[in-house]
Amino acid sequence: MPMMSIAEALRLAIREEMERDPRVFCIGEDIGVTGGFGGAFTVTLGLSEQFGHERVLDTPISEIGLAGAAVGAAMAGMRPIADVQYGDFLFCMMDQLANQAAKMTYMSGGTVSVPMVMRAPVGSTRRGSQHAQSLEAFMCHVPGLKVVAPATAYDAKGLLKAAVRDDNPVIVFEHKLLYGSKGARSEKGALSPVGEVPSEDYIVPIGKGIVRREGSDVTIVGKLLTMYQALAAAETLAQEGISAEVIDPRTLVPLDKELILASVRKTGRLVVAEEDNRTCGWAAEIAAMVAEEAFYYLDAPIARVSSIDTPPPFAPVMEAFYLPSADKIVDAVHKLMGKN
Amino acid sequence: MPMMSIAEALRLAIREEMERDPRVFCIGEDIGVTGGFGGAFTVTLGLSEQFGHERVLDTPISEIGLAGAAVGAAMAGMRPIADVQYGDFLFCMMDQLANQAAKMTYMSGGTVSVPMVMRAPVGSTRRGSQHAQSLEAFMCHVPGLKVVAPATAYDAKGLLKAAVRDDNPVIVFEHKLLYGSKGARSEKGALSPVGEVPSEDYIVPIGKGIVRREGSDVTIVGKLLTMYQALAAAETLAQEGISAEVIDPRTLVPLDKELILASVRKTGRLVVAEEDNRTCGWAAEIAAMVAEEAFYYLDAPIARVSSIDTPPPFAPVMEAFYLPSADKIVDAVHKLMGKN
Amino acid sequence: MSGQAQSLLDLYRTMLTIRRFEERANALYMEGKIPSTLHLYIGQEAVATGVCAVLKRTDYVLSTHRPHGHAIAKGVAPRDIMAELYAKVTGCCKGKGGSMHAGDIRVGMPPAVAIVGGNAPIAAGMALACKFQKNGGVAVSFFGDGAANEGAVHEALNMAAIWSLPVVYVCENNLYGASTSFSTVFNIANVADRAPAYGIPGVIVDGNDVEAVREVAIEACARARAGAGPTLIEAKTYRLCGHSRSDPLTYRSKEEEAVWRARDPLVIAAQRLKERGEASDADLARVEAEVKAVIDEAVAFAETSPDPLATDALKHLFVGESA
Amino acid sequence: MSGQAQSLLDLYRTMLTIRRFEERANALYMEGKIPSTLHLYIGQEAVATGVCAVLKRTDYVLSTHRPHGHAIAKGVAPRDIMAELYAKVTGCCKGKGGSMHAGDIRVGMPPAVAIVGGNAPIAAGMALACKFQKNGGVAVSFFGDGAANEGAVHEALNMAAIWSLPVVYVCENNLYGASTSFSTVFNIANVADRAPAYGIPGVIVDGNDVEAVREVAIEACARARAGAGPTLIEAKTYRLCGHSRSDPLTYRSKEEEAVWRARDPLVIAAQRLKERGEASDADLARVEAEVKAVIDEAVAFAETSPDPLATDALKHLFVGESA
Ligand SMILES: Cc1ncc(C[n+]2csc(CCOP(=O)(O)OP(=O)(O)O)c2C)c(N)n1
Ligand SMILES: Cc1ncc(C[n+]2csc(CCOP(=O)(O)OP(=O)(O)O)c2C)c(N)n1
Ligand SMILES: [Mg+2]
Ligand SMILES: [Mg+2]
Repeated sequence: MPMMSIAEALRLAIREEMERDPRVFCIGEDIGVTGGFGGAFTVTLGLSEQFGHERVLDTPISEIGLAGAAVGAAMAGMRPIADVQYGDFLFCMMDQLANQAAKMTYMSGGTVSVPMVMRAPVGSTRRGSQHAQSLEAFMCHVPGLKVVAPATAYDAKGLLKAAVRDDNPVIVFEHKLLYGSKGARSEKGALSPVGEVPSEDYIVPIGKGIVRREGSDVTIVGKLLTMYQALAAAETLAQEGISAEVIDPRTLVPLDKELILASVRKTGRLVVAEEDNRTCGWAAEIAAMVAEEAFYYLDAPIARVSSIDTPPPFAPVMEAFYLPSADKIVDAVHKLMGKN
Repeated sequence: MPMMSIAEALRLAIREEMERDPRVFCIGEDIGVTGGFGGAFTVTLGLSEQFGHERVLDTPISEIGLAGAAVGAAMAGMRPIADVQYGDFLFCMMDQLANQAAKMTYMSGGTVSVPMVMRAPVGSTRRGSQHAQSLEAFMCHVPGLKVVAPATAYDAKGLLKAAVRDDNPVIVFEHKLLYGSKGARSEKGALSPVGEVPSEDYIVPIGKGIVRREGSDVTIVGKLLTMYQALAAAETLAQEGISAEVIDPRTLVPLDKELILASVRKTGRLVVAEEDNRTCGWAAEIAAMVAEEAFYYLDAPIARVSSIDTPPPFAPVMEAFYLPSADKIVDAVHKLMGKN
Repeated sequence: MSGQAQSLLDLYRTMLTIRRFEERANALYMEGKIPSTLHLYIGQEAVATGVCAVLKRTDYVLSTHRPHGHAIAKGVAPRDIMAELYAKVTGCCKGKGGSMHAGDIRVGMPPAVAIVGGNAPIAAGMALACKFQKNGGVAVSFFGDGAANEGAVHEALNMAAIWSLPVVYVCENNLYGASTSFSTVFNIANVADRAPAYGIPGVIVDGNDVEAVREVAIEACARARAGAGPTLIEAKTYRLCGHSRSDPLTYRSKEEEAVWRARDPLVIAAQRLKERGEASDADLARVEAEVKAVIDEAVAFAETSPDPLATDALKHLFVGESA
Repeated sequence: MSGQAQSLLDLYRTMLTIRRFEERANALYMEGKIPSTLHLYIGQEAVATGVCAVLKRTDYVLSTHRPHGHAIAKGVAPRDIMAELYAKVTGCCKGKGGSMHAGDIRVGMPPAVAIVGGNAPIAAGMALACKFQKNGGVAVSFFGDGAANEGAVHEALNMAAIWSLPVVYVCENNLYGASTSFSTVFNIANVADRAPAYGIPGVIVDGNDVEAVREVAIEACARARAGAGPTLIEAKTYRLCGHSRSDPLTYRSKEEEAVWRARDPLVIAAQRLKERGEASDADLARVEAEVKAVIDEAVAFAETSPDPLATDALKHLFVGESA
């Protein structure tokens, strides 16, 4: 089976969907320019050569416009894959996503569909406060949007294809340090989780999480980069004799609640790790859900490991303090287990 | 002591602050037009007559522009009180609030301040999906913003004055059904909680919650309209012999955590009621915080009573199903107490 | 209500349908029958009617917080709109939308967008789809003078221009955005003066003259369908009613209102019909009666329709299923 | 670096300081000394220099993701900017901002706004404050050709126009927004052609001629200070470097680059200085040496400055205390 980076897997998914379905097209800033970057993280590199500039459509720097164009095109029978260069700029298009894309189907009594995809890179990579945020919670809080967050190359291809085929608006969060983008667009400190990606057509169903590592003492839920931090933490913990189960929800909305609940019922302890800011973050939702639905199985408080409640700072030393990490997850587990 | 509606108390607070401090001015859509509405809910009615159209500045319908103008004016030494007609339109100005207002101080290493206020009416009032949302969680999730939510006339005056004097950006959420606006702008089904408002200068400090009713069996946290629903629920519960403590946080960021924790330590049970959608809502944060910091005091799961996870529907019968209510809070308490 | 071969009497009938619908809706609102707020289209009927007369059923219309007129002109059944105002399950949005989101995609009109300016980029997107699908379709975005100052409109006009999209932007300049008068928020005389900023034609038309509106719409749609790109039409008009429910209208002068009332689009059309001998007073009375029957029936339908179930609130969050 | 009495040699020195700063920053980035990405200002020095030469220290400058040139021209100490690039606690943002947010409010420059177009309404707000305070102050918003298509810029230009705010909008049209060329995203020849849409003057200037830039800035600032409102200046220029770190520049032609390289603003200014007899080769060499000393010192300062503490991340979320 071919080995691929996430950027490559996403590109392959887009290519296959565009070949399969003439309604699918890409729209975004700097995604198809000849001699250009292929988007901020190379995902669309080469696609305009294959499909032409109409189907890999470069927009002006107009986030409201590009989001709205995707909404409208989707409503009129197309399947746009839109792209925001950095997740932070979703704020510029929030009205189109939260008030329009998410509500059209509902407001129409189910007669209008908005089958659009919006891809958004997240994560802090030493670019300062406005190019580093993780906006998962904002999007998960908008009813009418589906939200996915692939952390492996296999899932990246499968979830993006599922998103394109879904009849509803789907936000795809991608982590900058997981792309494995090459060349000029590569990132310092990136993880590059190259993985096996089948060449044949497959989807990863929206709404299904996965157990990345089995364990019995504590459940650690992590997504995107924090999933890898959770795995690293589990490894460290294993050496101490603590058995951690690591869950990657993969889809954030609709959430695979049962997978998380079943794990917590087994382990009795929960740590939720995410890169987003702590207050009102996505981890709060997981914690609240478990505190409501699996309370009697809990042996310890629910811990959240998130970014601190500040904007992302620039200096690496402060950025590291700001961000979650495997060590911080280990510490949180220690606390729950009564160690320190 | 004079009795006032919240709209009147807010107006008085603005008037007093504008009289006290020449840096204070109002900016928004339709707020000062002669013969106009005084904002969507009459709060600024009459102020342009007193202070002139420069200090009660009507803007074009340009939410990015009006928010940005407030940010810039605040950075340059003014104290704008900005106004969005419906909270739903905060999505149009999210970039200016989340990326600019909230981050300027931090990005400048503390050398720039943004002493602006943004007032936003929330709540579902039979206007359909785009004029009904509660955006508290979105704003609470942005580090660098303070967020207040006055539910009484006393607090409305005191918190708005505190917000104006704060050197940081403060979002003030106001509930449409609590204004008690009169005349053409009055609302069907409004509560109109008229209350005593001292004529002298006072502030309600940002960051301090309040116990609205003491109790020993269960803690109910409610804000804005749900605070009144919580009080009504407590009344019903009292008749059954269940003693509910009702907490009104008043400020959402920074949160008076200790007030809530102390109550939960006493009662052992927690219900959080809010009008916002459930998933990743503000109630999730309260639940997660308590599940982390007062876990061992809990006798029962933490329940959230929120709006369901859809856009606000128009038809009153569906809207009622969508929204929280005193009855739903009573039901939630019954469940926690093992009744049904 | 579409097709290019409509007589002035046909256009008059549409305008009258809108007028009587709005008047009745207002009366019903006063009686407490309609749970929502209402933004009425009284006085602006010639704009929606003139433009939509040029459109095919499959063309798209994007509307605003003031959508009843556009909806009727585009062919949404008055009964379905009225039932929606009544919050009935038979409404054009099944009671989910309400007045501000009236629309029916079966006649090319998605739910109206009540975020001022918000429909402009969506219209560009629908036009982009038409271009992709090479189906000759056109999208029309109606928006107000106030909306023209929204960033969304700017971004959309530019995208439409550079891609030569088959879209027509129709700004209904009724001189006010809520209580705010045009001259206080524009430093220019006409919204159409912004068209050169995008390299597209800007056309000013008497928005109270339905035939004049149709004329410019014919040209703009032809341009659009020919692949020559968007047009910005500014229709000068006036709302002969409040901004929304119970607006005391104290922010504008009675003199100004009187001037515009004298230019009522229905009066203009009726006079012209008679002058040209295309309709007699009896003909007009017959149309009036026919329209009344339509509105009566719409109200009866709304009155007798069932409410949605409370739990219908859970439905229609998503459509279809993935894969 | 401000005050209106600067000689061309003074302007040249500022431009050279920017150029050498950027070249050194780039070299240091390549060595791995700078943890961030970099958007360099090489080729556009005449714009920042010509405009800021007209400004007082108390006037405001709002910048972009490409802020080093604006910062140096406005008077932020090169050492403080360099230390910021190094993520040191002595940096102009105490290591919190980084390259894209360079600024120093003590000289009227808040942290640069890296959201394209996002500074335009903030500049309007700062100008509004100047108007309130009647302090004669002006705010300048620098933005790119790409930014002109953002809704934020549209809303801001209109507000500035209707309120006659003392603000100058300076669009640096360097023909590209990242890899996207001007002609693919504009249906018009000049960004300044949009000024009439707001009823304000639009001025086109050779952005590589520092004196020409200063000339139009003098007029625009005078207008602003006189209460006559904003001006939209379009400075035609070119970046003689990549968009950001390690841009292979494969989206533009070598011929085009060569044309613009021949119009390097530093070369133009140097030639003119010599032609006019205002500076000899020896004078220029002396300036070069002086600038080198400034940059050397800046690098030494950055190199020897301490890192912030990790826990400094917790500081500066809020300022002051509520009353
Ligand atoms: C983004 C946004 N801002 C403000 C409003 C509140 N609002 C509703 S209608 C209206 C006036 C709109 O004026 P205009 O665009 O001229 O349309 P008209 O009402 O005259 O038809 C306003 C301010 C809104 N719905 N959306
Ligand atoms: C709102 C927003 N969209 C996209 C970007 C990504 N981005 C950074 S710089 C840039 C190009 C800006 O072009 P222009 O305004 O012409 O300025 P220049 O880089 O040429 O100085 C883009 C697209 C951004 N920072 N902000
Ligand atoms: Mg209007
Ligand atoms: Mg540029």
